[in-house]
Amino acid sequence: MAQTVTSKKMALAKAINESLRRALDADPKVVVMGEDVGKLGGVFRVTDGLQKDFGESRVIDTPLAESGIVGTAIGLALRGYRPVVEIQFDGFVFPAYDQIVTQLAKMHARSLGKVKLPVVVRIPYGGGIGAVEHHSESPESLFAHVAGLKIVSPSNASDAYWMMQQAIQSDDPVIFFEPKRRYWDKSDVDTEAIPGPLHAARVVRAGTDLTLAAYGPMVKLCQEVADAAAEEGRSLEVLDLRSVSPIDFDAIQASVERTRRLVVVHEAPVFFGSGAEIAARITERCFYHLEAPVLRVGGYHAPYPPARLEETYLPDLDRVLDAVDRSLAY
Amino acid sequence: MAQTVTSKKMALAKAINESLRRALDADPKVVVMGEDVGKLGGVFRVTDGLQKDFGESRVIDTPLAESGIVGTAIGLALRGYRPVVEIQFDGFVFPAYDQIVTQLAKMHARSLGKVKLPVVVRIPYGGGIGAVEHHSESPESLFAHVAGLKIVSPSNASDAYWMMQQAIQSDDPVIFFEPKRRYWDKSDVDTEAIPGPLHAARVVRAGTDLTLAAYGPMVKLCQEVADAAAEEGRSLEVLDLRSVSPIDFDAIQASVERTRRLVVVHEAPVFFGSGAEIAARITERCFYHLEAPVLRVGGYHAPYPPARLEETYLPDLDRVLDAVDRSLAY
Amino acid sequence: MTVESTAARTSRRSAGNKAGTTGTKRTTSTAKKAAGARKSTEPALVQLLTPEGKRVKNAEFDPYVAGITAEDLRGLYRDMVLTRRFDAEATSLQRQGELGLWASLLGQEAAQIGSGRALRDDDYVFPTYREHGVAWCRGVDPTNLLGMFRGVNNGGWDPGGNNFHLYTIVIGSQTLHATGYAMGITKDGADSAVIAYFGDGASSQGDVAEAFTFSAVYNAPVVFFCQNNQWAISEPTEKQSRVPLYQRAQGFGFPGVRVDGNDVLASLAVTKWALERARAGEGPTLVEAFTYRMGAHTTSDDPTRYRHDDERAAWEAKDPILRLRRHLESAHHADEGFFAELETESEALGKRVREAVRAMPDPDHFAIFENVYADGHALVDEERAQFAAYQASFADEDGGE
Amino acid sequence: MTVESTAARTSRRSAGNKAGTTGTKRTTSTAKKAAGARKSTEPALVQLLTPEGKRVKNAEFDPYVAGITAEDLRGLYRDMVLTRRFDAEATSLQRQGELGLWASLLGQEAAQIGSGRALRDDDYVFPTYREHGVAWCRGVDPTNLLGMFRGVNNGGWDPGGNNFHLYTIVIGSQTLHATGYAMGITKDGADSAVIAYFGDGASSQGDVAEAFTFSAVYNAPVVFFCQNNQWAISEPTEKQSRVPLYQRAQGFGFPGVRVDGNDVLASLAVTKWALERARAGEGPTLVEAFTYRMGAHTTSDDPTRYRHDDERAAWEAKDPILRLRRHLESAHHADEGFFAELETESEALGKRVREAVRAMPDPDHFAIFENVYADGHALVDEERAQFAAYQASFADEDGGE
Ligand SMILES: Cc1ncc(C[n+]2csc(CCOP(=O)(O)OP(=O)(O)O)c2C)c(N)n1
Ligand SMILES: Cc1ncc(C[n+]2csc(CCOP(=O)(O)OP(=O)(O)O)c2C)c(N)n1
Ligand SMILES: [Mg+2]
Ligand SMILES: [Mg+2]
Repeated sequence: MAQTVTSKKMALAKAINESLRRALDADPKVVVMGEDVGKLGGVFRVTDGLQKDFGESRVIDTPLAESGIVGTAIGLALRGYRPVVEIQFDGFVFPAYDQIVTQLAKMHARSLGKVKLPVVVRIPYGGGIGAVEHHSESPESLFAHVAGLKIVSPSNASDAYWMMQQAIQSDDPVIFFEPKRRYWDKSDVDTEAIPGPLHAARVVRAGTDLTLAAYGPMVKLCQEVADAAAEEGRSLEVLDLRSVSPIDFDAIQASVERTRRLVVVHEAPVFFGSGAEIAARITERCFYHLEAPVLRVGGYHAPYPPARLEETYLPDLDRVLDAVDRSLAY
Repeated sequence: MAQTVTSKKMALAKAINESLRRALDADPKVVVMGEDVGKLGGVFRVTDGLQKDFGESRVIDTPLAESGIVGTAIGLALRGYRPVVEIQFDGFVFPAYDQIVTQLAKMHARSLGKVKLPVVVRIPYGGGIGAVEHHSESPESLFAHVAGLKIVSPSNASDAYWMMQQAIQSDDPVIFFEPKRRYWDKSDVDTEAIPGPLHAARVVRAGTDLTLAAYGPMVKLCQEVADAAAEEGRSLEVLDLRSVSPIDFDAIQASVERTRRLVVVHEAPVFFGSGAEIAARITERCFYHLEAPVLRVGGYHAPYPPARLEETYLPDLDRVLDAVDRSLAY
Repeated sequence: MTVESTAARTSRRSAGNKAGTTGTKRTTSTAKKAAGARKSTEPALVQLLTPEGKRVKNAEFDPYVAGITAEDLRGLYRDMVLTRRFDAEATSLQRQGELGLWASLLGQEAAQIGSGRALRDDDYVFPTYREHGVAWCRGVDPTNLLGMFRGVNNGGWDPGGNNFHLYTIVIGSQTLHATGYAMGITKDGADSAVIAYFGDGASSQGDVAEAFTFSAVYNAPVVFFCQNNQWAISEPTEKQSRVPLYQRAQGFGFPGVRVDGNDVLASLAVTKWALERARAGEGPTLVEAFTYRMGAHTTSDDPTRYRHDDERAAWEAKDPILRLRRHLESAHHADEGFFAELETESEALGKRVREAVRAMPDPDHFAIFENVYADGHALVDEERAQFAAYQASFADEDGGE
Repeated sequence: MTVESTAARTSRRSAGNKAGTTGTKRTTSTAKKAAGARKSTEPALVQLLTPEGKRVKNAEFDPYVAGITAEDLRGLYRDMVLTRRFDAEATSLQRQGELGLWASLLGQEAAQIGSGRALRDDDYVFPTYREHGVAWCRGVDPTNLLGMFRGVNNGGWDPGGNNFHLYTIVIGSQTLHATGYAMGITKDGADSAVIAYFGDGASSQGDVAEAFTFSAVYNAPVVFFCQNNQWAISEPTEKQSRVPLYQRAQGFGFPGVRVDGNDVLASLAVTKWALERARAGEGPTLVEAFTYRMGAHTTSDDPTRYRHDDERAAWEAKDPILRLRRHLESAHHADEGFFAELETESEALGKRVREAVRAMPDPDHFAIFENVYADGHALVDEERAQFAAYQASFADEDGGE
């Protein structure tokens, strides 16, 4: 189908900005809050211009206290608001961890469904931008283990736009992990499209020999891997999981039943990472289909290293290809 | 070998108490701190009598602020102390999560090894005691994903005694998960023994048909399962993992290479739980040995339920046997 | 339940506030002076009723109870007595094994009923786990409070029903929710207020300080009501602060007041003052209600390990209920009939609570999977289905035998 | 590096304190009065040198710089100039791509050198990420500070070497470490003290409040040194507090003082006062150094988006270095030779830093696996071995071709 006129090329960060703008426009109960989200427009400019257009009461610069930000967002949600909270960087979400895990995640169950907390927690995450300590982490596993939270991560501008719309509309708390190294990557966004389900994976490239599953920043890498592998005559399927809680196991299973091999790629450390959960469950579901164990490519069991070592630490073309080779060697 | 005279039967809680006493006695740098650990001796009496004997400067009742407790323990460690911190219940560790994850875990690496933080964080954990919300959780996965921490959990009094000795002697931060429902279980403790390595698993019952792997409170359950299975003519091997970071994969692998089947049992939710990591890695290591996928028995993806539902939520004899049956049916 | 708090029986208004607006005309400057007055190092304790039941004058706070009638006073008395009765019943239900745990409010009735009756219907309450008296004032069915202590739910009443949030066990957390809720009130342009309860122990939590910061910066209409009952389980207040807790507020830029928390009238007056500051756009206030936890921390606790009986005895002389009774009697505001009737009502309440708890059904197994999410979650669905199949396998087995 | 701070060149003692003990005889009551004096709502700013370089009397704090000599003053001046030079070099190295990021201290030299020179060798410093001037006073090799900004390590100097802890990026965290360290000093019976730096923005973090609570309860010898540089990235201080920050301390039971953070003499005096309180067993103190972040938050920041140039211009008139220079000149404490020599030294420092940074090697790949644990960890060993094999496979490939 030809591209409609409603489609525009934009950077991922800009897509989120537009999506927030649309949500603020559509629903007076939506508020954006966080450190430096106002005049500055956030350190990544994701909230650029929003305070100017919607005022200080809708786009709120908060004191520098992450527990306070999430805790007051919960209170605002109890009053009927739909707060979209920005955590400035992945490594600074931990002061808010208690409020997220013991309050935000559990309030709906605790109240037997009487209280809904439609709070979105935006977290720019991941490495590859040459930053200092605490600015490059991928803590999604630390939230996925916690029931009551939904966790998503877009890999491109269009998903960023639409998944943000859906996250804000969700009556559940959503942790929205934004792949900060892809903030400046541009792609088409159709602002009139009808988006698919928020938690459904998508086959971004069909293939027959092996499935690569990834989300957020690693999807692009996996596409590059598939390109490289194609040159060697190997047909890799690339799945963009899009959601880490829930995980679309049906889609992975369907793919693996065809390709019989699976490599999961994420920036987060492998140990207790999402690859572990995917490997365990897919092995259970596809025990007789798998020709090789599910392999995982991710961070090492080490603190995220200083910038000059991050290329070594992060999954890259070679490391993923190596895993592909190892899988195919079974 | 006959039991030596140095061996005494004691409850698991008492064994920790004795171990702390020994450490306080042996090293003036050891301090015990937490909420109500002084006069009261802790809500589980694990620190009973210690303040009386070692004074308020060694056994410290702290303000009610978990981040403060761990944060000041870090400072004390920087000054040369070896703090043993008590978090009153599993669900209350989260206010300290930031200090644990961003400071305690990373200081050694950050300083390129110049700073050591020999801090032990004791957390009574797990359910089965009919408690109210936040008092029955098993958050070990949320720490295992974080490099820089070591995580152990004893299943019996003797291990509790010796693993606490070793945890205090360790120059790394150790999160010491105490199986609170087993606090009152008695077994022999030989206070003159020479303990094995802190992070080594132990075969607590040899078997040939399937391996059950567990730690902390679930070891006893697995032994009961093995008993029950034995009556049906099935020989189950039970592994007490003892350590969740690192995990003794060599021991699991050795066992699975013999039994060809593995079921992992823990109270924590299955999703992103330790079972996932074990399943993923053991499947990779033992791909051609496994006759069945690694199965996991644990909590559901739901907040820990109110007490009257915890028997349904927690792994029990029937649920583990069901998993054993399913595994053997492959 | 047919039991009703006095507020519920009397058309839901603040006690001592006939028109529902008395005192709103109070000038800002007076209020500020009242706050400023608490700066001396010797804590000034606001007291309107002495332990002997004598009404003492207080220029700052008398106006807030100026409209109070004998009927109001009897209502406050009734609420305290019924709350204490309910609390005692819960303690005994715990001993009988009907509850897994109980956190008694014994001794804190005046702080809770006084502050609870200061509220308007459209105000919102964020309690800890011990505010049974406040819940009573809000018209929350007392049986509802027992669900979590029995272990059948983790709260489960509808917070929106009575503007009374669920009990929060993680200490201090709710002060931030209260602040956020209050920020929402400001955004809505409403003139209601929020009250957040917390304990002396909780005052040390970072969350409480952050709540102070946010509420001050956004000038949120919230009253922080700290019941300093002298103990945080086994730790005396000296383990939390070396100065009186009400002074904490000043450094965040809002006033703090210490009130006699065993004096229901003073608790009412000071809370009304603070609430009116909030409504008038003057932002947050910290009220420290100086009171005493007469019982154990919870039924699991053994206070003999860490405190002396003398202390309790000294506080018994300041009992909140006794004190108001003395006042009612000496002022001839209540006759024997009133007390006798209340005694009967009290027993009836106990009986009804007892029966309701015993009749409280265990939750269905499948409740584990309910309400984890509002919009559903594939994994929960999968686990629910697996559990159902697992459960059914027993039925099959049983049927097959 | 051969560069040395003035303290290092002059046998490591506090500036203005010949015997290393001046002022310790100060009575507690005077100290308390000094603290008590800051209670008025108009913030009292302690200033000893006006922006014009005029020395003004201050009865409370003059004694703390009573022994100061012309040489000391020149030393303070030298430290400020060299720190600023170092800072400028780092900024320019960032522009040249040698550093990934730089957090400039421009404008905050007086607060840092003043407080840094107040310390004794056995005192311990917990900095944020901006205390390059304090590091300088402690004798930390400036090149060491650049490692984390270049991206070759996350700190990496030995904190024990100069009693100067690693930079802490998670704001506020280090105030608790400082408090714990200070608690350890008390346990050791030592009379040294701890100083914890943090920013106006960080003052909102719960951790800082908990540090206040712990230090007050345990009466820990710690000075909380808040550099209020008016901005937390794009947020002005009003977003953190509606009252001056130094007032925060009072509610926790210890004194707070606001000092002119662009006045090195006042910063020195007030910090010495606070440190001596700590040594004398009087517990914690909060010092708010009122100063200004002249540059961007970091080299990644663009302050034109949120603040006006006028503001900066106004603060330029209060420049800490200019001010002391005027004083030195008018008091004839320094001649042209001194300034000229310093200029040369300054350029040499810049050159040496530049060369050292450019020569700084990238870390070895295997550094990722080093120091994760002190006692080793099986998984790290496994991953290191796998990585080594993986690396070797490239060598094999290359070799095989
Ligand atoms: C974050 C957290 N830490 C620890 C606990 C365990 N705990 C429950 S109540 C309590 C004491 C609270 O004392 P206080 O705030 O004075 O309230 P009180 O019980 O006296 O009403 C403690 C330590 C908790 N509930 N939450
Ligand atoms: C917990 C945490 N949240 C957010 C950040 C991101 N951040 C880095 S510096 C900064 C501003 C700090 O301002 P202030 O405390 O005033 O110190 P200054 O930078 O002005 O010296 C922020 C928000 C952080 N480092 N840590
Ligand atoms: Mg208390
Ligand atoms: Mg600042």
